[in-house]
Formats: sequence, structure tokens, C-alpha cells
Amino acid sequence: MIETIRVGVIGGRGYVGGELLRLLLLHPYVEISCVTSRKAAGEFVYREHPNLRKLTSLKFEDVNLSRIGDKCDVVFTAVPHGAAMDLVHELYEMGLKVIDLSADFRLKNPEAYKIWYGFEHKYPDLLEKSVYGLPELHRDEIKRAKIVANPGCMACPSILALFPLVKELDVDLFRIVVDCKEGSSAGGVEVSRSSHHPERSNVVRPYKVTGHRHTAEIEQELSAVMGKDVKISMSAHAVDMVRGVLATCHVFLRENSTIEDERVLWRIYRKYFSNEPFIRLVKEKKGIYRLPDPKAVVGTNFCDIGFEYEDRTRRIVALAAVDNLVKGAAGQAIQNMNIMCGIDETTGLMLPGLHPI
Amino acid sequence: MIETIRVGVIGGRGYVGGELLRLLLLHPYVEISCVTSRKAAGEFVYREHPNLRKLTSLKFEDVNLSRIGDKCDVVFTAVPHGAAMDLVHELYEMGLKVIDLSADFRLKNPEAYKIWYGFEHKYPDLLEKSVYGLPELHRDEIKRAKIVANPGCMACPSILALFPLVKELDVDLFRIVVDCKEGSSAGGVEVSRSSHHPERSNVVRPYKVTGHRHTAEIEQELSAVMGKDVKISMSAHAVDMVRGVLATCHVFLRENSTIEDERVLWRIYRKYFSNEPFIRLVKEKKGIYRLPDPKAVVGTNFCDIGFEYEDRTRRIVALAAVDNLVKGAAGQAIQNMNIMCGIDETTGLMLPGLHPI
Amino acid sequence: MGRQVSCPECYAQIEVADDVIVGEIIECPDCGVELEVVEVNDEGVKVRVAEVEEEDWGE
Repeated sequence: MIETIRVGVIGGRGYVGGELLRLLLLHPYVEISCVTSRKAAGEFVYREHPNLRKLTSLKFEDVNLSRIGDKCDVVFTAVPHGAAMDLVHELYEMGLKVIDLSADFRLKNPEAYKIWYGFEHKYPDLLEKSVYGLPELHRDEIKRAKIVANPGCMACPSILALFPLVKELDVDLFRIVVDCKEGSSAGGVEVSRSSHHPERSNVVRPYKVTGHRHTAEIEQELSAVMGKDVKISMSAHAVDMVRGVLATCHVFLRENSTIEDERVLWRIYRKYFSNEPFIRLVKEKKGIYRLPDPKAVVGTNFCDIGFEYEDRTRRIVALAAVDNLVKGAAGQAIQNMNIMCGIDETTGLMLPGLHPI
Repeated sequence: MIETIRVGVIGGRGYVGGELLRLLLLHPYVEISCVTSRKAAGEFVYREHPNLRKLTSLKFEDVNLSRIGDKCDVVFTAVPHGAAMDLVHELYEMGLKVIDLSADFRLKNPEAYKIWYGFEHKYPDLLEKSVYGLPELHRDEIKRAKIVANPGCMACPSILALFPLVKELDVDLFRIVVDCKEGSSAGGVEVSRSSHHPERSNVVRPYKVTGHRHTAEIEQELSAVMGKDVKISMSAHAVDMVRGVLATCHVFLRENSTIEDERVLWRIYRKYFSNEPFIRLVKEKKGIYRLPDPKAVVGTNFCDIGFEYEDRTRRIVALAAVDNLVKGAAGQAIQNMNIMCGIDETTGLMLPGLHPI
Repeated sequence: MGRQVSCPECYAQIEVADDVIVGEIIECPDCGVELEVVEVNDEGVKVRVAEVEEEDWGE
């Protein structure tokens, strides 16, 4: 008999918070003990998340750590970067399992927070204790972890598309281009002129073409996999889509190295992903979904990965698509929770998306 | 007094044909003598192009070269690749000025047609006579040209974003990545499962990530500008937009070369584009349109160009946005016609787009 | 003919009205940066980039 896991969600009003609630309601062994929101305290959750009407009578509460301490075993923190730091520290001190969806515990090197996030990390010692929450790379560590730092929504697909290549092939580690296209839900629930529908529809808007923060964690994870330095050249664009990320990775073979053809790439990706429950290799000869497309993963915890090789330019194009709110955030967090609590990793997450959408 | 230019449009049913008609109706010195369509012969043009209702009573005709010979000075050929070849050859023999919107006369090297388009070119001698129809690079040759080959809709923004950089800076000519995002109108008027609305909306669909045909003309034009070989690593994606292309170009400085900061790039782009009527440099510190976005150029002949420099990766990101049907096709063709007929290049083309759209 | 000043951000040559005064804010037409006039004398006009709070505009 599997014991019920008592779960708390801090920051339930945002899109990630809402997605956590949706998935946790589907989870057979979870009881949502509390969900907090400063702005919406006292409201039914379905006021903010209409998809949950009639599925829950939960209400938002104010953050009260002692109450959370008594009622919860696991806590998800879905609050902005910087705000999560103290919260996670306190929950950790109270002996709770914490899954943080902000960036505050993703980077091992405290210096990196000054460079990429512009703040001094207050708990550098906790950075060693926290585990980067990508099960495909850190499953064993996550089992024993007290703090799991959930990956960024663009970092997750980029790392998954790239790490088999950099590990198995001799590629130019300073010429890796990651060109991302992302939906509007990644911008969060806060309103701005750029999220105003007449201005946000039909765009292909390059909003962060250099210095994107997720670069830091992609470089961290890939260097760890290879034990060598790597430089990621990342650019992000907003496109007309609500959910979804497509990372198009351009990787160049070094002068002397070569691959006969794409079967080599099949073998490499199978080696790492054939028994990964949430990775699907998508490289089709027929049909209209021949390579990964976020449309095919929206609402699911899948990461679709595809690839092509162009001998003329000695370039491998690796593509990865996720739903930024599911495998890019809430689904991944619950996958980590399952691992931390010793239950089957896929519990409550093996969901089909909608087609068409 | 400027003489009226008698114009013929062959292939008026498609989206490019329709856009030619829209713009030619706005042109003060043009008389549309005839517009042909095999499938829609006898119909009013507004049956296929509803935006032209009440603006013209023109009807589609069958292709009759002798009639076209008598009635036209300039002919636009907007028919698929391969079909244009004989047509352009005959119109040329009849002494007419021809602007071909297909790819059949873009490449100088006949061999390239076997590699990229899979057919043997029947008139290799004409390839020397035809001029690549990019005014910003070939204005003088276009003046004297009899055949102008209009650039591809993704090649145009890519070449314009890249040629100042490769000419002025020491960049790695074999690691240039061009990652394009394009609207559905580029797929043309023919219907397919992939253009079916429930399947085509909300996509970020990588449809040609290696071996894209426009690579050939981008490499041709950039090598001509530098007198050196260059290899372009191009990938194309379909996104949820009807009109528009964004080309995101990633260019790496070679080891020893450097630029202090982005002001160098301002100077380079101004050097080539400050007196170009249809190029706008877009690199803003404020507002929500800080870098090129097709949304800001839809319906116009503008190519918006922007750039950023990331010292950490020694990478220049150059971005260019066009409307694939205007500066990417019909507007460019009319700009070429103006030059060929010795009238002000901007005549009938200095149009504002719609905002919001 | 007004005087010109070079934008420190992008080297654009900006037309400045004859009656420009110290403290005035002028916007560079090319890159949109806001410039504060800090000195006006017969040799020319000096400007520096005015502080502007970085508007979060993207995802």
C-alpha cells in the first residue's frame, strides 16, 4: 500500500502553479494539503484556473510556514526568482522535501548568480545540497535529494537534445547554436504591453537573442556530462502559441571527425533514451509530423527529440519540443516528486495531449 | 511625362500573383494589360483575390504569348519552378523585359540546378544574362537587365542581414547558421494536409532543417560579395503566421578578430543601408518592438534589420524580417521593374503596413 | 541649421535645435536611447545617457 503524499504548493496563482494543481489532482497518491497565493488568498482555485472548476474546492491560503510544516511532506515552490531563496531555505530547515521551480538553486556556482541573475546568493552551501531536477541525467541523486531545482523550460529540451551528441561525438564545443521558439505562457501570468493580445498575436519576436539566463544551466549540465568546458550560443523568440517550446540545436562536427549517416544518430539517441518513459524519438519519413513540434506534446510530460545530418556543412540539427508548463515545469516537478518519494516515476503523468489543438 | 508601362502577369491566381496585382493597381504609371491563369481563365481576378473586389474588373486569361507580346512591355512570371524556364526564354526572345519570380534563373552555375532543384537547365547561356534581382546589391546591373531573377523569400532577408558582416568583419565563413521562421502563405495556394487549419495552427514545425534550396542563392551572393567560398547552415520552420519571414543569423568572429561593442555594427550597417529606401535598422532600447519582427513589416516592402553582439561567445546575431509576399516576392519584383524602366525605385511601394495586425 | 551631436550608444548624428538647454532630454531617432543634455556652448552640445529603468518587456 502506497502512503498518501501530503503536498503543498506555494505560488498557486501562476500558470505553473495552476499546472501543478491540474496534474496533482490526477495523481492517485497525492493529497493537496494546501496551496498558497498572496494575491488570491481566500479564493477558490478555480477562480484563477477555470479548467479546475468542479474538480476541486480547494482555496488559496496565505503562506504560513508552520501550518505547511505540519500538513505537508513535499512542497513545490512556484514563486519568482529571488523570492524562492529564503522560502526554500526555511522549508529545508524544517526537514521538508522541496521542489523549487525557480532558478534560485539550479546553478552550483554561487558566482553565476551574480553574473546571470544579478543577485548575491544567500545560501551558497545549499547549492551543493540541491540537485538539478532533470531525471534523465540525475535520477539517482534525485532519489536522495532534499532540494530539487527544477530546470528552466528552455534549458530542459536543449540539454536533452544535446547531451548525447556532445558525449558521443567530437563536436565543436564553442559553436553550438540553440535557437528557441516559445509560447506566451512562458511569460507568466503578469500582464504587460508586450503580452497585450493585439501586440502579441502573429509575432515572431526575438526577445532575448544574447545572454539568455538558461544558457548558464545548459552549460553547467553539458560540461558536467563531458568534464569539458562548453559555450552555448542561445537565442529566444516569442511566437504565436500559448504553450510550447521548440529548441533547434545546430552542432558542428570537428574537422577530422565524421559520421557516415543518420543511423549513427539513431544509435546514439536510442542508447540514452530507449528506456526513458518521457522521451519520444520523432524522425519520420511520412506524415505531417516528421520532426518534433510543440503542438504534438502540449499538455503532456513528453519531450519529443528529432535530428538530421547535413554532410555538406558537417552539421547536426537536433530538435526538441516540450510543453513549457509540463515537462518544462510542473510535469517535471511531479516526475521528480515521484522519484523522491520512491514511487513509479510515471505515476499520474502518462497523459495523452489533445489532437488537434 | 513618364510613359505608361504596359505590364503582364503570368500566373495571377497564386498568392504572389495576387500581391503583384494589388501593388500594380497602386502604381501610378502601370497599366495591367493582361493577367493569366490556366485554372481560372475567364474569371474576375477578385474571385481569387477578394481584397481586389471593386478595385479592378480585370479577368484572368489563358497564356497567349503573341497577344502578350503586342500588349506588354514588362512581364512578371509567377509560375512554379521548372515551368518558368521555357516561358522566360520565349518572352526574352520576343524582346520583352522579364521579371521571373521562380528560382529558374537565380543561380549562375547550371550544375547547381541539378544539385538543388533536380533538373537540367535548358538555357544555361541565359543564366549569364539574367541578373539576381536584389537591388541593394545589383542596382546597376538591374538597370540594364532583360531578365531579372527575383530572390527567394528567405534568401532575401538572409543575404541583406549577412553581406555587410561578411564583407567588413573577419568571421568564420563555414559556421554561419541561418534559422528561419516563416508564415503559411509561403507554401502557396495549393492545399495539402499540412496546410489544413486544425493541423497548421499553433505549430512550430521544422519542415526543412537541412538542404534548403535558398541556401544555394545565399551562398552564391555572399561569395560574390567577398570573392571567397562560404557555407550557409540553414534551417526553416513553419510558425503560426500567414505572412512574414524572420531570418535569425548566427555569425562567429574568427579567433583573432574582435569588435569592441555594438556601435561597430551600427557603423557597418549604416555604411551599406543608410540610403537604402526599403531597409530599416531596428535596434531599440525601449518599447515592445526592439528587434525586427515580421508583424511590423507585413504588407510593406520593408526589410527590417537588427543585431546584437555577445562577447562571451564572440557571436553576432543579425535578424532580418520581411513580408515573404512583398519584399520577399511581389514588392521586390516591382522595385526591380521601376529600376529597369528608369523611374524612381520607390514608386508605388512606399506603403505603411497595418498596426495592429 | 541646428547643431549635431553624436549618440554615445549608436553613433547616430542627431539634429539638435538651436535653442536646446542643459537638462533637456532628447531621444536618439535610431536606437531610442534617451540622452540628457549636460553642456551647451558655442563649440557644441554634450550629452550623456539618461537613466531609464529597464522595462521588462519579454517572456
